[in-house]
Amino acid sequence: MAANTDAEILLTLTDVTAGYGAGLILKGVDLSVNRGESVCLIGPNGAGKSTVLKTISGLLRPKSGTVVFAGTDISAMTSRQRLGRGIVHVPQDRSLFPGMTVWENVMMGGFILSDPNLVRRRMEEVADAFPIVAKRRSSAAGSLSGGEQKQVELARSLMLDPALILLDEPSIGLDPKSRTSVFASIAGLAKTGRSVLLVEQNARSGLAVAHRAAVLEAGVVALTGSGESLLNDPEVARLYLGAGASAHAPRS
Amino acid sequence: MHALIQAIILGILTGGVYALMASGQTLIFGIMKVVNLAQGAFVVLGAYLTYTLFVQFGMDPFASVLITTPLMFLVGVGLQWALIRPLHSDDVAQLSLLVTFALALGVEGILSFAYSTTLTNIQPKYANFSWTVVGYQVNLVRFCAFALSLVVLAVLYLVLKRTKFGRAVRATVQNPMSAQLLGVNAQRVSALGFGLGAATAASAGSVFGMLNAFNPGSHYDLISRLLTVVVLGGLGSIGGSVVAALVMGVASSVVSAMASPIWSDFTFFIVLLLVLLLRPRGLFGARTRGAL
Amino acid sequence: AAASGTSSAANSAPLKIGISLSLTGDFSSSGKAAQRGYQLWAEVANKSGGILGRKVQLDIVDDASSPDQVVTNYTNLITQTKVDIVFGPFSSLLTVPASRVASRYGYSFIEPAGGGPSVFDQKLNNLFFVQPAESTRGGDVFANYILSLPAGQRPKTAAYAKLDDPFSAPIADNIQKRFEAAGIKTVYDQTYPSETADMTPIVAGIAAAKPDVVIGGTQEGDAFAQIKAMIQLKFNPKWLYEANGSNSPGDFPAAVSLANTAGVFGSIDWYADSTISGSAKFISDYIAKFGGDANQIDPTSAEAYSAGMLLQEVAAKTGKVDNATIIKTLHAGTWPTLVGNLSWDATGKPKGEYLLVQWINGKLQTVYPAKTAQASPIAPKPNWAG
Amino acid sequence: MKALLARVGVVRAVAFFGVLVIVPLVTGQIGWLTNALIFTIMYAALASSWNLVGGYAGYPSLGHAAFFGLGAYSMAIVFNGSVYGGYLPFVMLPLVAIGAALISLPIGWVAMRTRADVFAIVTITVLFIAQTLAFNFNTVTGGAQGKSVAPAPFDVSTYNWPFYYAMLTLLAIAMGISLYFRRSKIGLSLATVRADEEKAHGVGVRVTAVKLIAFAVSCGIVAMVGGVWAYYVGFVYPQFAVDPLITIGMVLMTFLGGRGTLWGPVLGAFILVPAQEFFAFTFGASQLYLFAYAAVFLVIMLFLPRGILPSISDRLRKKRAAANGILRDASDAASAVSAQPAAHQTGVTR
Amino acid sequence: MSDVLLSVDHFTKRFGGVTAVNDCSFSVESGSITALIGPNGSGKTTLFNMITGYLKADSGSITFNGETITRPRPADLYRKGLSRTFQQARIFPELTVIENLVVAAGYSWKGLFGKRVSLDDEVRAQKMLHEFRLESLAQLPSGELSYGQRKLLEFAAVLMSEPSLVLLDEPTAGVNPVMIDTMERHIRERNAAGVTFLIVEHDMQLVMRLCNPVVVLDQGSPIAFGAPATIQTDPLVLEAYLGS
Ligand SMILES: Nc1ncnc2c1ncn2[C@@H]1O[C@H](COP(=O)(O)OP(=O)(O)OP(=O)(O)O)[C@@H](O)[C@H]1O
Ligand SMILES: Nc1ncnc2c1ncn2[C@@H]1O[C@H](COP(=O)(O)OP(=O)(O)OP(=O)(O)O)[C@@H](O)[C@H]1O
Ligand SMILES: [Mg+2]
Ligand SMILES: [Mg+2]
Repeated sequence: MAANTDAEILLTLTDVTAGYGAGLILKGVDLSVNRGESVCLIGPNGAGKSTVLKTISGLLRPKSGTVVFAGTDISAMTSRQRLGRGIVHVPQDRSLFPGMTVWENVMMGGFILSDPNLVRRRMEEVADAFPIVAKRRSSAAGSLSGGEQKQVELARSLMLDPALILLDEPSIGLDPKSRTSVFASIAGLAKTGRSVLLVEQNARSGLAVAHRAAVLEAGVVALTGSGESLLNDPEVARLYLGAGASAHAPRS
Repeated sequence: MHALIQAIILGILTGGVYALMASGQTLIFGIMKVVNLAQGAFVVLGAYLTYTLFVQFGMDPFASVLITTPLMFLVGVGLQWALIRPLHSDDVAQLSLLVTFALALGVEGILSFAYSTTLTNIQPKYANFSWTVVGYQVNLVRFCAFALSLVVLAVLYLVLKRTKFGRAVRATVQNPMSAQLLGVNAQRVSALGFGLGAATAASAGSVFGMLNAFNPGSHYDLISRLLTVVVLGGLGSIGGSVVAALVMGVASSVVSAMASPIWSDFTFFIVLLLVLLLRPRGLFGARTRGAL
Repeated sequence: AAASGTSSAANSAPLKIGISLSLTGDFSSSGKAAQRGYQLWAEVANKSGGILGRKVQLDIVDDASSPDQVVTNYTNLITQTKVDIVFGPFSSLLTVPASRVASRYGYSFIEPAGGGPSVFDQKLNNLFFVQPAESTRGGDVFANYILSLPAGQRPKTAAYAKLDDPFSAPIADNIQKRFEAAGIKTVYDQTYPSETADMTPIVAGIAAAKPDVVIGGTQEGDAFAQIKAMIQLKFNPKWLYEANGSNSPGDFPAAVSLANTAGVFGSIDWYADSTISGSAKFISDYIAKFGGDANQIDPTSAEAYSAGMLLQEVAAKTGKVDNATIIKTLHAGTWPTLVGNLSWDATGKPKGEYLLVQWINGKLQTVYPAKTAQASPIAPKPNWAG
Repeated sequence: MKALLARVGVVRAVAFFGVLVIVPLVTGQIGWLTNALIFTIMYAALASSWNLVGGYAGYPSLGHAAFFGLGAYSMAIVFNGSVYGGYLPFVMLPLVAIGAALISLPIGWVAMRTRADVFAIVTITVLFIAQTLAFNFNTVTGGAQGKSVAPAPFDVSTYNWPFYYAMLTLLAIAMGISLYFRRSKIGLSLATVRADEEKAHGVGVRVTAVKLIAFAVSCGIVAMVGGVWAYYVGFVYPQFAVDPLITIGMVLMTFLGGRGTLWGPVLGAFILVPAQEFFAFTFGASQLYLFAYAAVFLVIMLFLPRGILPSISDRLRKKRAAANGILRDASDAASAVSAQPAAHQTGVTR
Repeated sequence: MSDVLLSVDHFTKRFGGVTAVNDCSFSVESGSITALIGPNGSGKTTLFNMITGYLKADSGSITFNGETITRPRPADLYRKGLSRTFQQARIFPELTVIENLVVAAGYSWKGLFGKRVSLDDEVRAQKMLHEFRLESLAQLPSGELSYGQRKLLEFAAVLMSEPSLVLLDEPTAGVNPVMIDTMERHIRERNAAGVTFLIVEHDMQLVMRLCNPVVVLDQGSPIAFGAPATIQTDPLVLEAYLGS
């Protein structure tokens, strides 16, 4: 099923079930991500995509099944331990600390780093990559516009130089220019050997940058394939990519 | 005129003491969103600890701050761990009201068991000493208390604004989920923050114990004042609560010296009411973008 | 469940006495002093064979200084525990609702600590206040003393600082009325609410008015606070009278230091050096039971003890301890107690007078009226020790 | 399913009030029991009324004791000399309620411009102002000397009954209104105010109107309770009639039982008041009473952290959901259909 | 199709040093589906907030339905027929999904004293929920919805009442493309029935096929106005927003 079989597998979810309280949202999810690969997860609203990411980053513990990262079963680990292993999660909801400045927010991204020099260096790198950070460094993060906040969130997530980055709809609220640059940097991440697990409703752009893609439907993985193959599959388009979009596709 | 200036001096000094007491409250209430109704009880507990050290070992009340502060810090950490931490739900702010009220009752109960409910007082030799400065009296203890409160507040401010721990505390409150995702151990941070709040009560306690007669029930009077100071200052703004404490100190003192003590608290409450109606966020509360 | 303690001396069941006291809350320190007085009395009474051969059994419950709880407690004591007799709680604020419950059930109400006007305004005939006079007349003896001075030696100006509660401010009010009638000018007059912890602004105001005499219509805590503020502001009047607080032989020096007590006046019904008969025995019994020294005994303990004495005297005189007999008997005659010989009018108001005391050489001494005085008053007041 | 639920509710209410109505008749002259119940029911009524504002609207008023005091003082002032046969004070209660509600309107209108923490402080300020006024308007209130209500001329053996039934009636009124709020759009509007007042304005909820309705009704009932209390205790002192502890009592009981629920405040009162009286009566002398009381509190909060009723119903709901394996996938049409009967089943087994 | 329903006149808003909206004026014609686009931070949301009265403008006013309003208030505007959604969906999390819709449907004074959820309310709300595939969630507290479900719920709620002008702030962000089609259909249906829309949106394909005219905002002021086709080739717009 993997696109390139000889690649090293970084993350595997095997028959994972999870939910909030007593009910089950994920009902046996199988998924894997290779090193240096970007995988895109699509599916209807409420399918459980964000829930999958939460079980990987440790916000939610699976009820059954295993999450294996770089050969170790991390299912029972805390978020902090997983973070220490290089898994960074950018959630879907706004996740900045609204009362802290943009600069402090980015600094919090390197919270688990103990070397202040390293933190400083990374912050400069990040500020270069995301101009908004430098431009609004001492504004309260909560005062930024929706799209600006999203950019700062993405900037913050790069502070740790993660091995696996979980992006939950990074394009929400971004204007076309920023969107293009964010998708470009996602592609760039994978090129530099880092893995990306991406959830996107903006499925066409998401699938375009992904090596591989999976469709999540009602808490199970209904379909997997290369990003390109799913993009061109008319059935997938009808069910998940929307008729309107395809009908008018030529105009874009 | 003389009386007025004397009243203002007194008000400022008293305000300093309230600022000291309120600083921990500000930290816990404004920054950690825990309405700590036990802060008054912590102050009284601090006063009793100082009292014991003074009576049993003859230790100077200001010096004993060095012992009581770490002690109260541990008490705070322990209590947070045992009582606040389990309240892991959306409205900690409201539920903590209950738990800390029970805590206050419990502390009161233990204190009245361990000590008597008679009013006590810490009386070092210099308790009533005062300098005469161009005809005005400046009391030593109040003055030291004022200085101490400035020091404690400055330390607290720097800890919160400039250290990694301070950022972690603020982050945890503003968005616990993302703090967790960034590797902040929310439980530990909250426990330490609560401990810090309790620790400030230790220094406040020894000062309070020298200035006022107290018994285990004294915390009731304290808490309503502390809350008003914290709110008037603007939730979570340490600088704001200092100003608010001074406003309260001076307003009460001037009104009671120049008009009537009966109306002193009354005036203060009216001022509070007006400020809040004009500026619902308090004197220094920041206006945030919120959900817009 | 009306008055159940029927007459017979043959009845050998214990004599149950129910009392609600403020063991916690605002009034708790005095509440506990009263508790010690009651307990001591019961023990002494039982050692001498109880009352009419019946062992005295106290049922003391806590009302947490709350009126709801005091109503509940007396209702419970009378209708559930079915005590034979009830004694009063601490403070007029609680005595009023409590005495109504007792009166409703026909119980006598001997009470050592509710002497405010509201208590007597109820005009209950089952009530007996075990102190020499209404609490609000506590300062009359100081006024008597000042006004007994030759006109040239009297103070010209006076300042009044009054705690706003039913038995503090009125003491000062009564003094003020007499002083003003005698031409002593009021230069400062303030009432302050009970939660006022910080007395310095008030004292600053007094100091600015430079009065000869300062009258504090106080309870204990605020009296100490007033005096500490005077020391801090270095203000020393010629005469200083505090309605409460300065009359406490133990707490007062502890709060302001012994050296600062010199010359402060107070008034009192009982204290360690009281010359009233029975007092010495009370002190030695008290120390034997609770330890400490004579100066630490709160007068409230003596008043509570006296409540018990009254009951014993009624029993001895009539051979009965039922409530109707108690009420009828106490209304007639004069009764010796630790706080003097007591007699009451129809509303339970005592008809006696307090003692004026002053701190002289580190001791509390009676200085007026002359017939009971141990020393003569010193004036002007020595300066603060600092 | 709804009908069934309603029926369970009716049975519960009838049983509860039935027992309380009968208690004095059966137990006869046992004064202590009716006395204890009077205070318990009083707090249940106070907590239920507080819940209308603090629970449903999410405005945690700490100033309600001011209205309790208002009711108490109106009784003491009007019936200072005589109670005219004993029943007139009860008859006058509706007037007290209307008066208090009218006075509460401007206060609520001003105070409710602030929210949450600040609102709590503003209202507690109102309370202290009320207390200061009670202390200082000597001519009307008697100041620190307090003011008495003339004693009621009732027979000793049934002395408590009128007070008891008056309190019970007030509780029934408070709960009735509470129930009505829950069932009507007023309750729905209040819930939006609690959740997001700004947004509520934007979807056309009559925010100010519903807030003021809730506040005025709540204050009116509290004032009536205060009136009965004053008559029962017989004496009104500023520090007891306008007492922050009364407010705290209402708040704690509501929180303990469960905010925004019908029975929560009542449950909270029926646990805390007897516990407090019991501990004070039993352990008071040993100083441990406060400690025991605090311990009860903490234990409940630690095990049922959202208040008793919400915690329990939440657990039940989750358990049932697990048992029935409810599917909740909006996306999957087939499972959505199958979810429907499952939901019905849960309703029936409720 | 030429009378102006809403006109924004000289709105300005500063936050400290940042000028979020700078002397901004434009108008929305009755019966149109107008788009408001612009780069992140260009002031679109701030403008919405000022129009609907959630934020006080430093200066400027709106004219709605011929009436000039200098200090708009959300409640008044709602009653005058203006509804909006928020960029970050704002629902009432403690209310159930269905109650969210019922509240948004609006009710009279008399209705205030009526049943919480009447049968009539229920029928209307269920129909709406069905369209957005939310019907199985009807009785859930809406706080338990996923991101996209919240967006859908808020969108559905705004359609429940009978507004004459609807302001949508990025309605499709986080919404599945299939559902976006449903949204689009609803907007068209409502529009055909006379409802005017003003939509902030970054999904250019949707804007291009749905909206006309388009207003482009940059740094708080309009830089272009016109039909989608012209906008798309406007060099200023390409430079500021679309990128080349
Ligand atoms: N905190 C929560 N409590 C209870 N249920 C929840 C919670 N969060 C999500 N759910 C439910 O879990 C299901 C899946 O949610 P999830 O957020 O994973 O969906 P998603 O696929 O990310 O959807 P979207 O595209 O809308 O973001 C939804 O049906 C939702 O109602
Ligand atoms: N309360 C505030 N305090 C400070 N600055 C603010 C505040 N609100 C908005 N701003 C600033 O105003 C500018 C415009 O913000 P606005 O939210 O209107 O942008 P937007 O056009 O909606 O952007 P997006 O497409 O990202 O949602 C931003 O730079 C933002 O940082
Ligand atoms: Mg999601
Ligand atoms: Mg925006």
